[in-house]
This record gives sequence, C-alpha cells and structure tokens, in this order.
Amino acid sequence: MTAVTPAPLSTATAPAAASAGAAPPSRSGGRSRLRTMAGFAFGAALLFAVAPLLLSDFRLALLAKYLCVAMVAVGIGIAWGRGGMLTLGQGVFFGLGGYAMAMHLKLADAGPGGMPDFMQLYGQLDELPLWWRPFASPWFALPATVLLPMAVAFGLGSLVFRRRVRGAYFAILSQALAAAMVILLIGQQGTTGGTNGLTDIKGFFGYDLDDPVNQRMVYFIIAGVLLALLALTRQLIQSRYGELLVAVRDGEERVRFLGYDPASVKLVAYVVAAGMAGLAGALFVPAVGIISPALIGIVPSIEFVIGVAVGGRATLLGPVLGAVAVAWARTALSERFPGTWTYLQGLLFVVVVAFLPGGLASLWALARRRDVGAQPARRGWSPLGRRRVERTEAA
Amino acid sequence: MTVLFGQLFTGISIGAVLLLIALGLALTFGQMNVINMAHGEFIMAGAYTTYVLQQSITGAGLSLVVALPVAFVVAGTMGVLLEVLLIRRLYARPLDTLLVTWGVSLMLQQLARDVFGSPNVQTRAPDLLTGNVALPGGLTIANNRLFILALALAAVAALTLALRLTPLGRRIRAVVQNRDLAAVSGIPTARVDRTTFFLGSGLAGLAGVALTLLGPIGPTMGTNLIIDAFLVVVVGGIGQLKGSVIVAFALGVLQATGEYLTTLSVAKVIVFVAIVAFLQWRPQGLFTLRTRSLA
Amino acid sequence: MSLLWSRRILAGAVTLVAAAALTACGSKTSDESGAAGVTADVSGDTVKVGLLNSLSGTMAISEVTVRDSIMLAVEEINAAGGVLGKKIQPVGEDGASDWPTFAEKAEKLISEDRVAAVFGCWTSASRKAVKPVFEKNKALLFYPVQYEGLEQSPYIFYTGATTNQQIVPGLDYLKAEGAKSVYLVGSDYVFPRTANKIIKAYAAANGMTVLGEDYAPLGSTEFGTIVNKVKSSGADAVFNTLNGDSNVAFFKEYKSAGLTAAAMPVVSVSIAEEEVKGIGTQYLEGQLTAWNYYQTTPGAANTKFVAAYKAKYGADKPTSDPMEAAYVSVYLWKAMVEKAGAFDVEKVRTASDGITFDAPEGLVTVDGKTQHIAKTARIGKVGADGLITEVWNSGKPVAPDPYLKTYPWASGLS
Amino acid sequence: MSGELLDGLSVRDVRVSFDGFTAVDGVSLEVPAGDIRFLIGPNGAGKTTLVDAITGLVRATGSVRFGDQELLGRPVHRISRLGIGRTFQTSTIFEELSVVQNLDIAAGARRGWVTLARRRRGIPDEVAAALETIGLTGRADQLAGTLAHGQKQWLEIGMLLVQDARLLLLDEPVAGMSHEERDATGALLETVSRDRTVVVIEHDMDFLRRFARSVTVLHAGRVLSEGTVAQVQADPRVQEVYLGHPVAAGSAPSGLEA
Repeated sequence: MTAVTPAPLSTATAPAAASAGAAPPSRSGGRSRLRTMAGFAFGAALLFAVAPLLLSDFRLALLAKYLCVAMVAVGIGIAWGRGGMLTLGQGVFFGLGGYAMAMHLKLADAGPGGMPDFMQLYGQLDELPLWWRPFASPWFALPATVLLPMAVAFGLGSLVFRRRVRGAYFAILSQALAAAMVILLIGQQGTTGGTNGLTDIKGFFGYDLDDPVNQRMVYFIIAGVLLALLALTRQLIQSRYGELLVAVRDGEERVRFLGYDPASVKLVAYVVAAGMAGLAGALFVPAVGIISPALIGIVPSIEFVIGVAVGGRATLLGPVLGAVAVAWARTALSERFPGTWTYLQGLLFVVVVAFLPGGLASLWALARRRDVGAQPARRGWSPLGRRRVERTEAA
Repeated sequence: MTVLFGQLFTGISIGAVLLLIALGLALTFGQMNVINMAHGEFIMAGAYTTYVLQQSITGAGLSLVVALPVAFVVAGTMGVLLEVLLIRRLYARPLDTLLVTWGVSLMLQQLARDVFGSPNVQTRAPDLLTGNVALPGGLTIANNRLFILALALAAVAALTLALRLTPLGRRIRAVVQNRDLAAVSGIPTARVDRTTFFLGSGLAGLAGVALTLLGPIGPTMGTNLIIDAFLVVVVGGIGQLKGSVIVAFALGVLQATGEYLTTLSVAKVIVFVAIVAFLQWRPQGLFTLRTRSLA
Repeated sequence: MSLLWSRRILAGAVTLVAAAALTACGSKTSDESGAAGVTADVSGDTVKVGLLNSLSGTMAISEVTVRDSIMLAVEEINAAGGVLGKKIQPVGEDGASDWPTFAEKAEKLISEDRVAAVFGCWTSASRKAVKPVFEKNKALLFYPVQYEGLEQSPYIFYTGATTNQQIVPGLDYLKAEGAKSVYLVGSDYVFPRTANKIIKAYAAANGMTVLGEDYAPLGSTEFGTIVNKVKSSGADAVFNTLNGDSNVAFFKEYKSAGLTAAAMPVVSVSIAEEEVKGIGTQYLEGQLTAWNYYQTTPGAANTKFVAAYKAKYGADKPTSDPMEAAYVSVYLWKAMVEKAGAFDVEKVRTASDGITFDAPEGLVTVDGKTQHIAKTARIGKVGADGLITEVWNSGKPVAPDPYLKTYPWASGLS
Repeated sequence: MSGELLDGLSVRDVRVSFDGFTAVDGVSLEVPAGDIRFLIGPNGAGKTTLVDAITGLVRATGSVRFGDQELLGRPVHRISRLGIGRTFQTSTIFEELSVVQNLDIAAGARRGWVTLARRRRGIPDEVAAALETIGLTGRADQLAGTLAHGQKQWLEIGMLLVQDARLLLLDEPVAGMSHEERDATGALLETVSRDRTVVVIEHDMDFLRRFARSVTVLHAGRVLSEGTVAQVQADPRVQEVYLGHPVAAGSAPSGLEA
C-alpha cells in the first residue's frame, strides 16, 4: 500500500460543475489575451493615474505600503495557491530584502566611510562590520534584495522538499524559521539595530525621502514593479510549469511517478515567492522608512497569508486585491474601532477560509460561471485530504 | 557539578512544560490532523479559570486542586464548540484548519482582553509550591517544577491508559487509523471526533492551570508557547504519544544546555537548526506510523 | 496580436513610467515647501491633540494605562477651560504594538488630523520609528516613558526618566547599601542592553563587580537557566531590566529557587504598580524598584491625581510612573503653549525652557536644551499590599543628562 | 517506443518488510517482453507492495531488473524515467487540470526548464496519439475531474503511454467499471501490449480469463503458483488458498471454479 492512493470517498465526490485548473488555453484563445491586456491597462490606469489624483500624499504613501504587501501576496499565491505550500514564513524573505535595502540606504546616508548612527550608539563599533561592507555598493545591495531571500529559500527548500517534508510540517517549520530569524536579528543589536530595526532612512539613491514629490516617485516605482510581477506571474501560471505545479499540488506522488522530481518543481515556486517577498521588502523600506524585526515575525507572516486567503489563493489577481483590501480595512477600521478590529480580522479569516476557501475570487467565478483560474475549494483537492487512507497503514 | 545537575533538571522541567502543552496537540494534531492554533488560547482559558476560581475560593491550594478539573472541562468545552462549529467542515483540509483556528485565536485573545483587561492578572500559588527541595551539594529543585513534571507524567499515563484500555480509546484509535472502516463498523465517528477534541483541548486547560505557577496570566500567554509545542509533535512523529514525550524532554535538555553555554536567543536558534537537521534524517518524526507523509 | 508582443508593450510601459517618475517627479534637493512641516489646525474653538498608544497587541498591557491617564489630564484641562481658551479634542490612534504602524499613525495624526501635539509611544522601537516622522513634519511628540537615553530630538519632549534619573540612582543606592557585585538580567532589546552598558561602566568606576549578564528574548517566559546562573553567581544584588511578561516568569522562578529579597535583592526598572498586580506580591514583596513616582508618593498633587484616576477608572486601578509622566506631559504642554501664547511648534519649543509644574511626583522642570525633565529619583520597595513605598530619594530633582556628559566614568559610552 | 527493443521484467528474491512484518518474502518472477501478466492473490498477499518495490516507493532487498537496468535503490522519478509506469487502485489523475494538460504533463518529464517556462501551443503529437488510443480525443479540454470513472482509468493508462513507459504496472484497472468499460479496457491492454510489457493486479476473474496471457499467484508474500490461466486454475494449492479465505478473496472462488 502506498500513501498516494487517494481516498475512495474523496474521489467519489468528483465535481459536476465547472471548476478549473489552469484555464485550458486552447479554449480561451485570443479573447482571453485581449481581456488580460485590457485588465492590465485598467490596473495601470488605476494605479498610475486615478490613485495619485484622488489620494492625499499620506494616503498614497499608505497605498504604496499596501502594494508592497500585495507583492508578497502574489508570491504566496504562487507557492500556496498553485503549489500547495502554505508558507508561514514569508516575513523572513520580506525582511531579508528589506534589510539589504535599508543597509545600503543607511550606508548611503552615512556617506563614504561613515557608519550608521545606531552602531556607535548601541554597538560602540569603531568600524563597519565586515558583512555590512558589500552593501555600500548599490551593485551588490540591489541584486541582494532579491537574490539573498532566494538563496535562503533555495537552501531551506532543497533540504526540506527533498526529504518530502510538506503540508502541515512545512507550514510549521516555515513559521519556526520566522521566529528564529527574529530572535537572531534582535540578538545582534549592535549590527542590526535590534528591535528598533533600521529606521530614519533619509535618502533613496540621492533623492530626499522627506520630500513628498520623491515619495510619489517611490509609489510609482512600486506600482510599476507590482504590475511587472503580475505579468511575470501570469506567464508562470499559464506556462507548462504552471500546469505542472498544480499537478504537484494535487498529486505529488503521481508527478513523481511520471518521472519528474516534485522537489525541484516546488523549489522553483518557493524560490520565486521568496524573491517577490524580498523585492517587496526592499521597496517597503523607501516607502515607509523602516524595517524591523516586528515586520518579519510569525504574526506579520500570517497576516501576509490572510490577504491571499481572502482574495483567492489560486487566482492571479485575488492575492493582490485581497492583500490591499485587508491592509486597507485594517487601517480604516483600526482608526475608528481599534479593539473591534481584532475581532473583525479574526472573523474575516475564519469565515473566508472555512466557508469560502476559494476566497472572494470564487464568488466572482461563481457569478460568471466560467473558469478564471484554479479553484481549490473542492473537497479533496488538498494533498492532505488523503490522510485517512494513509492511516490504514497504522493498522 | 551542581550547576550541571541544576541545568539538567531545568532542561527536564522545560521539557515537562513543553510536554504538557504538546500532549493536547498530540491528540488534536497528531491523531486528528487538526492544526489548532487556538490551542494556546485554550491554555489561556485554563489559566483564567484558575484566576476566576481564586476570586471565590481563597485557599491557594484548594483552588488549584479545584481548578484542574474545572479548567479541563472549560477548555474541553471550548474545544468541542470549535470542533462542532468550524473544524468539522475542515477535516479534508487540514492546512486550512491552521488558518481558521488562527483567526479564532485572535478573537479569543481580544475576548480575554475585553473580559479580564489587557494587563496580566495574578493568582496565588500554594506556599508548598513556591518552595523547593534542597538536595545535598547545594542543589535545589523547585516544587512547582516538580509538580508540573508530575502532572505531565500523570497526564501521559492517564492518556495512554485511556487510549489503550477504554472502549472510548479503542474507538479513537480506530477512527484515527481508518475513519471510513470505523464508520462502516458502526462507530459514531463524529462523536468520537468531538470526544477526542474535548480531551485534547481539556489537556490544554490543565497546562493553563500549571502555567499559572510559572509565568504570566494574560491574553497573549498562549501564543509564545504554541509553536514550540507544535514542533515537539512534528519532531516526535504524529499518531502516537511516545515520540512527543521523548522529544519534549530532549528539546528541553537541548535548550537548557544551549542556554547555559550560549545565550537564550542563540539557544532558540540552535533548537530550530537541530529540528531542521533532525527532519532531514527522519522527515516523519522520531516515531513514524508507516506512512509516506502527513500530506 | 501575439502575447509576446503584448508583454513587451507592457514591460516597455512599466519601464517608461518608472523612468518618467524618476526624472520628472524626483527632485534631488529637498523642496522647501515640502519639508516645511504641517501646521496644526487651530482655527476652530478646539485644538486637536493626538494620542498614539498600542491598544492591541503585546504592548497594550502597558500602553492602555498611559492612554487612560492622558485622557484624564485632557478632561481635567478641558473642565478647567482648556488651553488658550480652546478645548482639547483628543484624536486616538492604535499603534497596535507594531512599529511601522506607529509611524503610519503618527503621519496620519500630523498630516490628516493636523494635531497640535502627539502624546504617546512606549517602547524605544516605536519612538525610533516615529522620530523621523515628527522631525520631517516638524511636529511635537511627548514621550512619557523612562528610556535608555542617548537621544535628543528637537521635536520630542521626554517626560520620563533618562538613565541618570533612574539607573544611576539605582546603582548609587545599591552601592550605598554595600553591594559589591551585581548580576544583570534583561530582555533582549535596546533599553536593557544600553542600560547594562552604563551599569558596567559605573561598576568599573565604583569598585563593583558585574558577575554576569544575561538576556532573554522579548516575551520569553522560561527562566530556569538564568535563575540557575544568578543563583550560583552569589551576587549581592540583581539589576533587572526585563520587560513585560518575562518579569512574571522571572520572579516566580526566582522565588522557587529559594532566592529572597533579603539575601539577593533585585532592583527592577520596568516594574511599576500595574506590573506588581500582574506578578503577585507573593513573589515580589521586599524587592526594589527605581522610578521617579509611586502611587504612595506624598504630596497634595499626587493625592488629587490618585483620587481622580481611581474615581474615573476604578478603585482597584493603581497609578504608576509612566502613567504619571504621561499625565504630566499634557499639563507641561499646556503650560508651554500658554507661555508661548500660541500652538506653533517652534514657539512652544522656545517657551519650554524653565517651565515648572507641581506634578504628582513633585516639582518638575523642563530643560529646554535637552527637552527632558528634571525629576526626583526614588527607590522603592514592594510591600505586601502591592504598593511600592519609597526607601530613598535623591532629595532634589536630578537634572536630565541623556548622554551622561557630566559623569566621567561614562565618557566612553556615547 | 517504436524502434526500441521490448524488455522483460525480472524480479529476483525481493523482500520487503515493515517494522518486523514481512510483506513480500522472497518473490522471484520473470515477465517476458510483451506479456500481459496478471498478479492475483488474496488481500495482503503482497501484490501492491511488490509493485511499490519495483517502482521504488518502498525499500526492498533483492534485485529487480527491467531489460539490463537494475531498478532497486533508485529514486522513484529515476525509475520512472527508465520507462516504468504505474497506476494506482484509485485514479490519481490531476482533477483540476484538463485531459490534455494531464497527458502533456505525463509526456514532459524530460523537458528542460526553458520548455517548461513556455506555454503549450496546440497539442503535441504523442499526446494526440494517446488521446486517440484511449478514445478521449473528444474530451481533450474537459477537466479530468469531470470524467466518468472508466474514462479516468483510461486517462491514467494514456498518461503511461505518453510517458513512454515500456513496462506498465496497473493496479486493479477495471475495479468498479461497467461491463462495456471492462471490454474496452481489455482491448486497450491488448493494443498497448504490442510494444510494451504489461503487469496487471486484478481481482476480477472474468477479466483475467479473457485478457491474461500469464498469471502469477501470490500468497502471504510468496509466489504460490505461476503459469497460464488454465494451469493456475488447476493448481490445487491455489484452490486451497482461495477456498480457505472466502472473505478475503471476495468473488474469487466462484470465478476460479467456473
């Protein structure tokens, strides 16, 4: 007997209605392409024209912050929605990207040969620590914001996936990673700023961040990067790899029997998601002016997932819209009802995940009765759904 | 030498606390595959139960004795409610139970804040449990730690016996091993699920009472402990208790050693690295039911 | 139209827009109009002030009490006619124990609500996060908590103690009591690490030995190892800079290990009356604290403050040092505004020097240069009733010295 | 497949044990190239475990050779790439993907990352051919999850075809099928066995009699009997085993007696 044998019960409830995998491209054809183009144009217009016109500087800066969260969400959508890897440690990659960027900006603020203020204050260091030095160069720091998280994800992922640690084990492990990372950062106060993190970032490649005009520029960069990431994700989802990833999500062992190494397939998605989180962290720094351990621990890592779940984990736009909506609701509601917000946040999460696992996007799909992307709402889609049969082994 | 033994006992007592928390998880996560992030809030419920009881029962010793069963029932009932209202719909999607129960845990924390206030509350420990046993060589062993160790071991023993010997235990094991077959054989699986959840959550309540002797009693007291406890069950291997027992003590001693030789922060990181390394060696945990993986 | 092509268009568009944003919008030099700061809106018959505290998350435990006492001060002032004839309209925000949220909310209070001043923040991290926001907007923050010093922002008034008003007196007291060795226990963050640096410098200059220094991760509740080490060190006293929940676990472990206040006293700098309630006198009785205010501090001003606070929030609610400092901060702001005759930030700052107030903790004086407050240092002992009674005080207000420039032994620190 | 030599499967003294329980206890069997071999035996005889061992899913001792390649000790996906394909008792197709997507994935194990990163355009030839063989051409764009039970099994077999499997290990392929579907499946097996070797685990004796070319009976982890359908049916030991375990064998006794 093997673990891959699915439960007879779960397959018996095969769906009758149209749900969807990666949408069969042969059917959607040119129309879908046109629709995508129109969608992107609409999104670009919204982000580049409407939002800057309507929002005050303060609100636009907030939107920039939300869009960074949305970038992380896009990555989680790939890893979790498409790949079935519930990663509860995206904060780690967000943080790596953010710290890499903030280290560079701090060094740039300090000027050549200078040291960030907190080091003398708390570390009493006379010279810059060795591992800070490369970050003085933008040619190192900028690629590092993406490559460093990707490298860490690659390292952890290749250990973990090859040994077939997955499902809940993976989720809990990724969560523990976030906890360990926070402790590590806080413990090195003299060189990382400890709980304070890296704050008081004044310039962004020569541009004064206190100037609202430059803040606006940062917003435009963030919006542009988000759109680019969406285009990249769309390509990824619709490629053969995207189909394969869904196949691994739904039947890892089966894919293995087809001659693939599922570990590599998952690794790619995990690493891509980590890169996106890193990029988001890097752009978060000039937008908000701070990166600190408080942004990368267990709680923020789960909060990244909330938006994805609410929006629709396996769709292209669901995670983005969900992340922005949740972040916006948090700001709006916590301004008015600080205590109540916690209840609402919890309730939102419970209701969506328990009763609407496809997220709000599945409502949209339901209304249109057409396939817009994978809808993992059905019973038995989860690889974990098969456990009961596995357990017969225990007899 | 004294320090060495002191640290060994510290490690064992860290392990006992981990075990007490992880035991309930070994049932709900290990046996039923439900990742209950609200387990920490059930611990909190147990602790607040002790606090509430002390408002009317003045004797610290008596109130503690009364609190143990009451907290068990309070937390267990909360667990059953959670199972009936939410988790029952999610047995096919264990990863989603993690997310849903995290939402529940948020709400329970806020509820505690609204009912008991944000600041920590205090309970009085019986004088017996604030003292210590002096051993030759200047070594002392804290009574509250001994009490928790005894409580953890008693809970393990009781649970093991219950699972092995009682009809209920046999039903639980049957459902865990083959739900469909159990259902066909006339076992009311839904009721068994509920009972299992009651026991698992009730154990969290017990842990809550025990923790009033050691740490803070406040709305967020559960969140600090829950990840460590999950790691214990993951590393111990799901589906039985002995793995969790061994791993809880092993991690406790490892952490105490790490804390002594380095710092508390580094010790935490050491434990994490050790866990990842261990899972490289045995991805399914220390003791594996012969399955390929959880997922 | 091929997809490849459409993608290229998209990529091109993105690059173009980004480039346009960089060249057209970006301005290398700081634009004066942009950086001039937001002026407070005082046009109506009210003046808005911001209250920025964590009402949710781990820090809510402490910060809610600060919010409460700020509200008390606001109500008292309004009942007495307001400030410059305007009623204070408080705008509350939740920092949610999350530092970037603090920065976001500070920005909102300043630029959206256009408040005249903000009262709040607790942790050093939250203060560090909002500091650039206040400096950029040239707006005022009143920070009511004792902290690690080494800071002096022109847009922050520090109404809690800096190190020479709390830690140094605590050490002086231990020295006077004959302590020759100390063990340092703290949470792993900025305040304890900085405080311990100061303590080590002090010890070196004053013939004290530091027998050990241990940090617990924030929120850690497992103190078996640390207490073992403390116990086996045989130190004369412990200097405790633990924060929050860790204190509860530490003192429970401390007592269980058989350590007592008589044999090895612990001086704590983050345990006030509110925390005593959460730990229990069973564990704390006889232990020492270093602050500038206790609920039991004598004087008419304090009697009035305690009575008013209990009347508003309940007889079982204690008052504590950060609460008092927060309460005082509102009155100090009022005095500054009235002296300046305007709400204008720069005028208020200029007027601040020498302002005195008969606070519950005794007479306090604003030092306009450092924007800290001269306060009396007080060492207290936890009693069986959960209140802290003073066992020593500095006799007169200690002038603030955030960089410890007047202490020769501290020359290497900043 | 065309142009390649047919290979046979050679199993020598294979043993699998789990925590002291020996599920497969020294099984040896030879399946010549192009055979349709049926593995039968009561529940717990070790049939599926043997297939698991061949495909690398469980650790085993002994030797399993396909052609001149030793299989034991290789990871699952490497064994698969040697041309060993299998199905499971219940269908394990990707229900969220379309029929074509299922087949395309099965066909693509050797694709490089560059190909993977691109979109599929049209239907690859081998996929079209397999669609034709399994009779699902008309349902190419349908979601696999919405197929009828029999069709799902055929899709599984189709996936093995495009996968270029030269040894097909099928675990109860006709369980739960209607009569018509069984016939169609049998015909499909005969078609594919022209240039492949097929091993079938099956309980359905009627199906066995019609389509098996040779049979191996396993009992308690050992080979009990081997030969043609007629030889095996005549073997007294086989009759004893099946009659001695009336419940475990299900419908088998009547099938054998008939």
